Amino acid sequence: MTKMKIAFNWASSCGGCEIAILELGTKLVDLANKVDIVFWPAALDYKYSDLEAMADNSIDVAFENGAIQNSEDEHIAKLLRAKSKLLVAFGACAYLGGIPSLANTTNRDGIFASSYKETPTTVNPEKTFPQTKVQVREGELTLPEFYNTVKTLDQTVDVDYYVPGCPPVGEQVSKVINQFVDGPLPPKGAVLGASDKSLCHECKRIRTDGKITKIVRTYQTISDPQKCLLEQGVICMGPATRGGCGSICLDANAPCRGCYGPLPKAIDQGGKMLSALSSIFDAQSEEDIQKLVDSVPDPLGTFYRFSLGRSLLRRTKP
Amino acid sequence: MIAAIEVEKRFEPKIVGFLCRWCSYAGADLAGTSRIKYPPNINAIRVNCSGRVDPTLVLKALASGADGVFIAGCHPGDCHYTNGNIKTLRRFKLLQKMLDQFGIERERVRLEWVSASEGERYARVVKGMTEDVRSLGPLNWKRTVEAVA
Amino acid sequence: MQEMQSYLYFPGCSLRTVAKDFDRSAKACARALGFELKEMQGQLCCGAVMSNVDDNLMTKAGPNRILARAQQEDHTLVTLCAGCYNVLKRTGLHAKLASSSQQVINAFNEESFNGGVDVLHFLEILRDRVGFDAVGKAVKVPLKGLRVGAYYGCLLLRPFGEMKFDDPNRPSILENLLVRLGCTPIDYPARTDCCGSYLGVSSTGNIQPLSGSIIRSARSCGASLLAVSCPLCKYNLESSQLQNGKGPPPGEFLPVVYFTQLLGLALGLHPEELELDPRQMQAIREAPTPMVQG
Amino acid sequence: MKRVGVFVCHCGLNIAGNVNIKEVVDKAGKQQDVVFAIDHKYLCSEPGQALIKDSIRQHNLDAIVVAACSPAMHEPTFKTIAQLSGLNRYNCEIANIREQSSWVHDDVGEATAKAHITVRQSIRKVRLNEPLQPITVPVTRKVLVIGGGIAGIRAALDVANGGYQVYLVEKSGTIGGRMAQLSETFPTLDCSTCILGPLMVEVYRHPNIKLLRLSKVEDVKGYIGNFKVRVRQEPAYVDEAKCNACGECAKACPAQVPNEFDFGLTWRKAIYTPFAQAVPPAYVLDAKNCLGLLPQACGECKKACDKFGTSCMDLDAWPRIHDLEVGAIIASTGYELYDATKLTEYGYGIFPDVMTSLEFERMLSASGPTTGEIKRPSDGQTPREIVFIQCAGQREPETALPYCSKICCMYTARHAMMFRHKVPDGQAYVFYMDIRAGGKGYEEFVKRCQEEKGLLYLRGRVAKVYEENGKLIVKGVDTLSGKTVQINADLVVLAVGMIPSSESHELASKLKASLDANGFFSEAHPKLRPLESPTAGIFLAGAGQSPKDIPETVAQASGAASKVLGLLSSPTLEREPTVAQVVGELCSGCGICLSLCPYDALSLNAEKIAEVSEALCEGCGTCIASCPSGALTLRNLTDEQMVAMIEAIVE
Repeated sequence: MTKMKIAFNWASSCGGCEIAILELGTKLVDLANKVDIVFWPAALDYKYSDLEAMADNSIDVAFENGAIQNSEDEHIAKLLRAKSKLLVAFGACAYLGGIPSLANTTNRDGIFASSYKETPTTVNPEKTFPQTKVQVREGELTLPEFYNTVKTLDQTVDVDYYVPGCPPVGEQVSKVINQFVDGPLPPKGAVLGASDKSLCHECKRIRTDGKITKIVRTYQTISDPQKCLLEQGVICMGPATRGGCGSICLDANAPCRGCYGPLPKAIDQGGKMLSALSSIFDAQSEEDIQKLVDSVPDPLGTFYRFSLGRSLLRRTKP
Repeated sequence: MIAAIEVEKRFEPKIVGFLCRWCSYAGADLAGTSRIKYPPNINAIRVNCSGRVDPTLVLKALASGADGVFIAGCHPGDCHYTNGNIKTLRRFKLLQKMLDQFGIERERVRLEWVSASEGERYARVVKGMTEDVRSLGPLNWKRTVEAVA
Repeated sequence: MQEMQSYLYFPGCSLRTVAKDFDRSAKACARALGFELKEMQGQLCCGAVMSNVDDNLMTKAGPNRILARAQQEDHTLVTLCAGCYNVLKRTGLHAKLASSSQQVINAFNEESFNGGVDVLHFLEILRDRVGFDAVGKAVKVPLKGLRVGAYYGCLLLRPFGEMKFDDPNRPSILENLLVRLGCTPIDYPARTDCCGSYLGVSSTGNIQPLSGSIIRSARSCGASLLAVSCPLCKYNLESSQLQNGKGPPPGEFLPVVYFTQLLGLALGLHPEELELDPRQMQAIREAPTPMVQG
Repeated sequence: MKRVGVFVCHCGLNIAGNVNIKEVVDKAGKQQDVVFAIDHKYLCSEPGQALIKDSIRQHNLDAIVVAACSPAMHEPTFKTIAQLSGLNRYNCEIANIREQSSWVHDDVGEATAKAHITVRQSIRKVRLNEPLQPITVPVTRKVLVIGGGIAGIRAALDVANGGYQVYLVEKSGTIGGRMAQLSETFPTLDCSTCILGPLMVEVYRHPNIKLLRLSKVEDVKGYIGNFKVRVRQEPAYVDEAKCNACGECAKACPAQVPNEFDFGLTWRKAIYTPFAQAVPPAYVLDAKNCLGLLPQACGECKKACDKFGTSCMDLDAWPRIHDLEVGAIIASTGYELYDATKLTEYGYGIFPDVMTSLEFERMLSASGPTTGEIKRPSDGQTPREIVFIQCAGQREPETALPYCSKICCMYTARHAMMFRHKVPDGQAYVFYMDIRAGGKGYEEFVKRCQEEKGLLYLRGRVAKVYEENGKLIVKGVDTLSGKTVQINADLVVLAVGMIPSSESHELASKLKASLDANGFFSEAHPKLRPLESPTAGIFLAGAGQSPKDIPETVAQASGAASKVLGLLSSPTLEREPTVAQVVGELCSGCGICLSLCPYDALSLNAEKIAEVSEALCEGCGTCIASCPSGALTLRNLTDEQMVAMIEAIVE
């Protein structure tokens, strides 16, 4: 029997998802008995030409992580799609846009300006900015074109399955890969390696139906590890975020940031969290309500930290 | 000079309205029975209480092409469900703050208190909001997103 | 010393002609109270009460221009003549409504006036900005025992819904000022009756029953002087006392002065500066305890 | 996939006059799942309903949209016809193309376009409606009546006679209300207390009526059929049962208080009985004016009561809280008079001889301050010249009340007539704007007065009233002769307008019953449901709903009572099933929703899953908006349906 052919690739991402796979450690060896890894530039020396050389649909499952932020991401995504029977959006960036999609609060010029001009650590007297083409003595050098709006993988190519997480946690990763090897597979479009209920369902902290009297940021408080963080005024995305991660952040007494993405029936993760949070504000008068609202820092960045790319509005108005 | 008075073909905004059944929808009906005229740009969805209006639905409306969203409920203290309108206010205020970040003008998303006896006020508010949104021009969010792809 | 507080001021036609005394005395009082009435640029006729009709927008063009120009200079405009006050204040309110007719007026005037200037009466400045108590403190020559009947007429008070100046039936702002000046205000029923307005010019015959009854009512209640804030009222109240041009014996004549003239006397200004004529001064001196020099 | 039928109503020309019906029908017909679309002149008519019924059968529709007037009007009608035609009544949706289209937009094109979108919305919604069964809840077969005036008395008696327990809450020390203050009633000149008295006694004796005087509704919870009401009753310091109204306590009381029953024209003691026929027939200690209860300063009343009376007093009594469970509430809170001192042109409050019509009423009354003689408050002289001013502060939107109080023409005529009877040589003048004497025998009555000798009706308003050497000078205009008139009067009576009782606003928000622009209780529909508030289970009677006279008040009270009897006639009651619902497999038990429910209808079960108690849920939907996982949904107004409607509007 021929072994299943799988591929890993990364687009615009931090590489954390690659580490998540490496974290499988010895499991990778067992995995190697079941599957052939035919393409994995981050770990082994593969060239795009190798991928181009492959026949269409010759890869059984391709795991693509990272958001689509430039022409290279897009090109490879399309290539990978063509070469694979199944394409999996792996990790928060490919699935939801992830942290990179927070770039959608500005655009290329804004990003270039801050990265190559404004940041205090930048030394760039010649005001050099990335160019798609530049002539040098040796000939023409090119760079991929940087996009104004970050897209998710499925806003670029057709995607079969999604695996959330920033990054997806280890045991979920092996579970998912094994699921592809042994089946059975859920219908197309399903989210794998995560629970259908929110993090609150697996959260061990105690929640009385307490209301929010104040909002505090993590550095402003040492929160009680037994109690629900929301009730302590710490914005925890748990209620609006899929579980399945094992609530590792909460065990570290840090609030959930929402990397596992929206719940199956939620129209929009950020909107839902905004509604849930404000609903339990302990304020009746307009003034008191305003006070609490003012104390919520950066609602957009808080509620859409990982999902702006896949949200209803997707980006800010330029 | 006369030309200055005449108004040429104008942009007609599409506004999604959420009216609470007990006060604002009744107020809108009263405007009708009193034959008070107002612009046709708001189409109303009747909800039992403005508290039913999930901010997500406001985002959904804007994302799907609405130029504005209008939410109306009972005056504070008069809510048929004790204080559903206060919960609406909490959500609305935070939503407003976030919409600022998205660059969506405040005139486009409004929360108003209109009682069952305020048909005249309903007409006035609708007129005001329609004019405000008209002068802002189309939102057309889909295009906004594609334009900067 | 710091610059003197000044208010933008619209005198109107009467105060340029028949009511110079009103204009002059008011300016003098203002200076004495430490502020200045600064005349606005580009004055026009306010259109008198004709501008208050709603069925002929053309009549509103004038007052709208005045306010539009005033708006360039300041956001409040002070008037003295009750007529100008009534017209301009209501014009401003009408403009605030931004009705379609206002758009037409603006288009015609080629201005965009939106009611951005508050029209105040001099009395309101004294009451709300300076403060009657402060005025009282500034009094040098209390007009002790001077029995004054305040006469309001209609234009200051009506229509109440728009003017919101004072209780239209039982006003008190003039009395409150007069008390501070040491006078004894006389309450008499005809304080707010109609003086006859323009009939005084067109058909003088009709003035007798109107202004005449006001004079009678005031005198019967013991007033030795009437204080007004409207040139037309003053004209009617005086002419109603003159039989065919000649005046009656001085004793019977009930002099009519502008409240600003009494204010001026109390502040120690000279009668001539206030353009008080001998007959008026006589009446003032003959009051129970005259304490006025000059 | 459903088979949807669309029915568009012309409503005569109400809709057809400003909406292109054909276009609306055609466009509706092209919508997805719509298999049939038709219009009719009057869908609510019998033939109209028959059309709907037949079409449902013929085209075997399983959902319908009726594009007509507001759902507030005929939603029940059309849902019922759908049901009778074999559909589930919740597969019927109303598209409001009258109140919110044809009536409010000038341009036919605009109105038509909006009507089309409105219909499209309803189609998208009904496609996703699920069939539902009404929820049955038990009914508490007891009734609360708030306000013990003639309206409250009549309503309480009718319900009690129907065999149900009634709690009658009255804020003052006795029932009777305004009617008890009246001398006679128009147009028959019946003695008011003579016809009211027996009813008051009947209330007191009725086994099914519990009278709570000195009481106030503090809190109202629950819903139609199952209200929970908290009533606070101030102590009377007198045991109603024991007191025999001997009056020794009042004799002993040293504290003199102006008697509000006579509008301060007479004095009473701090312990008193408001008037002879007061019910309950027991004295009341008014703690505000008592020389002191805590600590006891005087106690003369109790001493006297123990010595001569029935020793029925307890000066250490405390307020009592009554927690009542009732199925229906009748609000009969009555009226007060507009503050006449605001009408400065008439000088009320400045001149002692300018009085309100109710004060004059007390003066006419045999039990009143002057035992029925007409005297000037200032000097006790009998007035010869008297002026009645109708519409005082009424029909004056700019400065006072915009509306007409309806009864003033009648009682003023009565007052003028009584004056003529009591002062035969007197002269009465009535200033009126126009006479509104609609009612059985009313016009005839006014005519009689107008023809009385020495009684002159002047059509016009009074400009001002002032005092000049002992006389009240009334300056007005007679618009018939076009002359200004001046009357030197001895007494002036102002027909001041009726305003809702000062408590009604507070009460309304407790009852969640809406008020109109003038502060009167709004009715569910001015024509079709004039006896009920829009809030289910709250019924209305008397002048608290709008100015009205005694016959009308009594009629409305009996009407409200019969509505209540209808409601209580069955032990159970059907409630709308459009309530919240939890999809268990989606709920994570985050508990966000729990604290939001105003009815405590939400709880977490053993598996940490939220549960809705359908009997308690009112379907407001605030929990749904807050649910971060979309596990909560509102029956037939799901997020899916909301989105469908939003898209129907913006597409």
